[in-house]
Amino acid sequence: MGRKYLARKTLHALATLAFVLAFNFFLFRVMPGDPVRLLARGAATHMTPQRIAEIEHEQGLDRPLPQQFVVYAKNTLTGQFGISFVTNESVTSVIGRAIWPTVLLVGSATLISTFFGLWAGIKGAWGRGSLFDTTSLFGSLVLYSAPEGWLGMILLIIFVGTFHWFPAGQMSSNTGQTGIANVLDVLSHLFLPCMTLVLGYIGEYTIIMRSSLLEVMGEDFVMTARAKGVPDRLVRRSHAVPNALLPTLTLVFYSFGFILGGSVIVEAVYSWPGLGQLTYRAIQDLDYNVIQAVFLLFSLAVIAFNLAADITYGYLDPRVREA
Amino acid sequence: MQTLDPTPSEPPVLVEEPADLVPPKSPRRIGWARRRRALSAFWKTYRRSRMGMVGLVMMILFILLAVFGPLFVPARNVSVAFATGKPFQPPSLQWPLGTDNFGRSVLSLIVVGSRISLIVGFAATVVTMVLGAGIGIASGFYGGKTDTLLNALTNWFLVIPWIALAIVMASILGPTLLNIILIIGITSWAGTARLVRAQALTVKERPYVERARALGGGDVHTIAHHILPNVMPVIFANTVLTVALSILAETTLSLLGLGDPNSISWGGIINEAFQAGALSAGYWWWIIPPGVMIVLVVLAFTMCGYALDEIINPRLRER
Amino acid sequence: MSVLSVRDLSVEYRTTGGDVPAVRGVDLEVDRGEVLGLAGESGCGKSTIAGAILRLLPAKTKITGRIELDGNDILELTPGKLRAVRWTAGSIVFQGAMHAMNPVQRIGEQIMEPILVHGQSGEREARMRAGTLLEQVGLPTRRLDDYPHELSGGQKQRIMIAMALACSPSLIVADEPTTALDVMVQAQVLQLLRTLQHDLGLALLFITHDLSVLVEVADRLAIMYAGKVVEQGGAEAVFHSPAHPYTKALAAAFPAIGDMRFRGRPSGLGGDPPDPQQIPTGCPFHPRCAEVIPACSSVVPELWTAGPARLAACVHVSGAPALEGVSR
Amino acid sequence: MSDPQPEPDVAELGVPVVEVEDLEVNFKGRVGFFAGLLGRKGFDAKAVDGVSITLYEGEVLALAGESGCGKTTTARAIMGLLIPDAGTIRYRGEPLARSRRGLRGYRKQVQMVFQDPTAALNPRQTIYEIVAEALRIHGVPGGPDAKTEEQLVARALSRAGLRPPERFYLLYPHELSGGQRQRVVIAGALVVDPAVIVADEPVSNLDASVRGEILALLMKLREGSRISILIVTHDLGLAWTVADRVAVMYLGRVVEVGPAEEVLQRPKHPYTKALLNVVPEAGGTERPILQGEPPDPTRIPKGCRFHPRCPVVASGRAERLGILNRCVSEDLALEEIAPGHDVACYLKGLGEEP
Repeated sequence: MGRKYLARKTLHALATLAFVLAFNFFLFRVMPGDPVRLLARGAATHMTPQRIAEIEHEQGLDRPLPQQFVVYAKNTLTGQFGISFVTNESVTSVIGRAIWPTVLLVGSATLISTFFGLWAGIKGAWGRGSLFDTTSLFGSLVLYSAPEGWLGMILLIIFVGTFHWFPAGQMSSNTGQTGIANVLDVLSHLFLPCMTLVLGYIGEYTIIMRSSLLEVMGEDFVMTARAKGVPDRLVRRSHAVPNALLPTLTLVFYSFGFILGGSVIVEAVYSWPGLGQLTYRAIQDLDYNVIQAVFLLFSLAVIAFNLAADITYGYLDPRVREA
Repeated sequence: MQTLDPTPSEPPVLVEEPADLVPPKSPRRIGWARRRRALSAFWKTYRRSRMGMVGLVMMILFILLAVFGPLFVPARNVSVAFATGKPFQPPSLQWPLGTDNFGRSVLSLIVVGSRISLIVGFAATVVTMVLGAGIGIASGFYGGKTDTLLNALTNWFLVIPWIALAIVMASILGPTLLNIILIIGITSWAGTARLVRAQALTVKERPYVERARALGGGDVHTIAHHILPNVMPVIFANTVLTVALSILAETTLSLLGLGDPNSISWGGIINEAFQAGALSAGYWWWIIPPGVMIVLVVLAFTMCGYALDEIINPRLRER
Repeated sequence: MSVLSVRDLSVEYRTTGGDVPAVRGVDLEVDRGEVLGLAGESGCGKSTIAGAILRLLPAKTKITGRIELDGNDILELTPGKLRAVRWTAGSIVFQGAMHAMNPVQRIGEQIMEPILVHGQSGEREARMRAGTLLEQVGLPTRRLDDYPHELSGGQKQRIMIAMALACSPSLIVADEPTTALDVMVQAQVLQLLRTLQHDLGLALLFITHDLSVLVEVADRLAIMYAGKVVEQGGAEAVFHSPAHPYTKALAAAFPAIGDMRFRGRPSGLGGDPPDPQQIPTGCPFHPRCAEVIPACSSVVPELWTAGPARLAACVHVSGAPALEGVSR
Repeated sequence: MSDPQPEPDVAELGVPVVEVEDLEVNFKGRVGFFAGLLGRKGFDAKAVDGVSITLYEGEVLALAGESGCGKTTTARAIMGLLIPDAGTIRYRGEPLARSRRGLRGYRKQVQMVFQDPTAALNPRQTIYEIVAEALRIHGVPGGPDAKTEEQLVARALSRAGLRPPERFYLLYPHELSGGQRQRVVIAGALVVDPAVIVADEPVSNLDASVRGEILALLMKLREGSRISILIVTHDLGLAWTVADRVAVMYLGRVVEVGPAEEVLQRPKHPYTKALLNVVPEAGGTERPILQGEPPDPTRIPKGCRFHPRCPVVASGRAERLGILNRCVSEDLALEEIAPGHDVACYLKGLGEEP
């Protein structure tokens, strides 16, 4: 791949990161409601005015803005996000604990929904107007219209409340089992939240892939391939799909931020001990240090994912690769 | 629609005149006469889309429900203090969709909630469109440094996960209806801006824009007469889709407990049910119906938007 | 012996705005080693014929008549047989080379594809053949590993020609192969086609709106107007002494430099080609014709003899039957 | 056929309307946002590099050449659509203002006809609105015999051959044929009574049978009102039909200019000859065709820009004549070799036909 392209995209990601850092800083300091009041609103129940003043000093909130920014940047870049007002633990360790469950949940949901979404999109577009196409398109639209949190509740009511097929929440049954038994236990806890996210996003991926493939199918080179006597199955595999996949994959990568966002409410519904639930609790308790840290982390993840998308794109598309 | 004049030395002449197309006296009124015709032609195309028509009918029903429905709901049915029902009643003849923890009728809550859900959807869309279309057109049309700056801003807002930003802003600004509308608008304009910018860029490259410049038209003239009319269809289809997204966004915020606690919305009803432990207690009537309403209204707007998009973007049309 | 024989071909597109007759009863014949030029303006149906020969038109299109390509009755073939005939019996050089190539596949693979699909040889020989083909069209073999975006417009069109030659088809249909190219490059590609045709003894159906291009390449010409062939004959003869008034007008649009008859007086037809859904009665050309007589609006002309080896669909030609009110 | 028109007398070219002197237009190479911040610059493409041409009152001047030779860029600079990097453009002796405001008056005098009439018409405007657009920008001229907007639009449409004009008012461009659309473009230009029309490949997107009509219309315009016309074209056959004078461009420079009969029948520059060789002609005679493609305007060869492709250089004749050295290294300018006929080639003094 062109080094220039890679350098440009990396620079772009870094610039976005810088913007997010600055944005985060100003959001909490310059927007209406000064941080002291915000802190007080969130922590008033736990803290004396003296303690608030202490925290204010610890956070450097009594210093001038530019100086605050330097401190903020230094802390952020070294991974220090202060303490959680609720548990009095350091935010870093709270997040450190919650990060892996979310990676597991969001990762598996992304893979599954992408795979099946693309499959359904390809099958639908290729047989445009067929029964499969109309049902999958309608189903996709319905799923696309459903809020993930509510979808999670429905699955919970059906599969846990009515059929008792799956455990109700958490990540494991905490019975201390190990090995395969533990893996199976985690999987059975993972199944419903993961399915919720898959159902929430698969419709969008199906629609994107379908329209992208329909567009490519009208291109002249597909006609050329048919004129050459290439069988339909090969036309699809070596001409139509590779070209339709390029824009689709980018869009799928870009929509990672949404699936990550969706995990917040789904984790809350299923008490999945990840970043989402952490965020949900932090919102209820107005635990600003946690909210701020999660905001940064989510942004970082999305920026990294977008960079990955650009690099993948650059690798797959010769027009970019050899530029 | 036209036949040709038989004498070859004379330039071609349209012989057949459409019956309903007698030129009006004032040329200024001509444009409007034609626009009406263009609109009816558009309606003819739209009517052929089954999906679009189903969506449109559903959409109109929901709007009627939101406008007139609450007028028929007695105030005490949705009042915490004066609710007449017993708490947690399953559906019955008296309470078709059961009651909530205060004994309020869930059906009445849903009817009243439709208004807030749609108001938030439409108002947030207005914010999104003003920001998105304005920034998109400015970015695409002016190009150069303006574009570099606005485009970078757009890309940044595209990358920041909207939910994280919405959570941060909602917890700072506090959960009022106006704030929620602003937050949804501010977190979702970037997609519109990117779309509009792309369209403005292609329109800007069209020779008719160059022709307008060659005629001596300035920026204001060019934007008003050439860019805007040709970007408008894209904005229009996007607006309809954005209403759907805004209603979904309001639901998500409500489910996170960031909704306005003083007004009843569908998302808010589900959130209250969730907080009150309706899931483990099995009060399904309190959770499923408001969600179904959300799915249907979002589906209605999405279907309309999808049908509009297919008409406006002929690439996807049947070949 | 003819490689391609088209008999009474009619094509109607089904669109949301109603049926559109694009081709209305066309007969064509291309012999081995012969170049037939098919000329006409946009919408006259010439590209539709190209699509019909390999049955590449949209599935719903209504096609009647008979197309015989290299002994195969194209319109009656099963899908499997049709695939086997495509590219081996007849291949196409498409109009826009820019879009006719898969942007994410290497040139080599795209040239090899038909050879491999039709099982004509193994991977290695196919690659060798692709290299040879590239040299034949005047490009170095190393271009095999390039992607389409790395080539100029002229080079892309050369690749398309190489691709069309891949399976040594009996007939090549060249659909506006030089239209999108710059003047100089256009002349280069034409020269290449002419050389290849001569050296390989190709049968070529050359479709274009530019009559002057055909005069240099084609042996015979067929001129189309409103879905029908209106004049047919030897290329030189048709261009220099056109029998049909439409051909006369077309030929006049390509002036000879130095010819004082053209100097300072551009000439052309009034009016525009007809809407295929509203073709005028009688001779479809009569509303624009400079030699129109009253009978033209009612008599539907057929291809009558207009001289040695010449046919023209006009009431004024010598072979036209005596018609009431027609004076010559 | 009647007698050929009298050839324009070169000594009486008349009043210059538009004079272009040493025009230079560069296209900045594109660099990314960050590369730009880091101070990186792209390669500049010299699209037009020192062009001087004059358009006289009432004449048709054809500007010919391959795509990328700078002919369209020159036309756009004359229209004031882009700001030249160097050189001057004078309209009736007055240098062109660079400001938007200053250009307004000029743009009433100089109007443009575009290559693709379909693209040049806003699909959402009616024909009436399209033709009236210039009037709405510049205002309807007042005066003792002032006409209303509608009268002016009707007159422009009729002059462009769209008669009766009222029938076209309500139509949208997509309801017209290609030829009619180009007439609408022309009507939109005529409505402000311009003195100059710049036509960029006005017929290359039209069907062959309607081309002649459009060209005839353009030529008719100068009879009544002495409009000067600059036609940009790649088609020398077209130049032969309509142009009084022809200027041939190669890689940003004019290499030969003169009366059409001179340039097209007795070309002096090897490039003009090569261009004439590719005009398809009956007979299919084996003429030498210039090989290769025009070089990239970011890397302009030294000396005569045509020398890498020049058949005179390639055949060794330039060397035998002892001009090769100058061909490959010395920059050269147009020189008059016959009255009104200028050529930029070292061969000209040697009086030999290649």
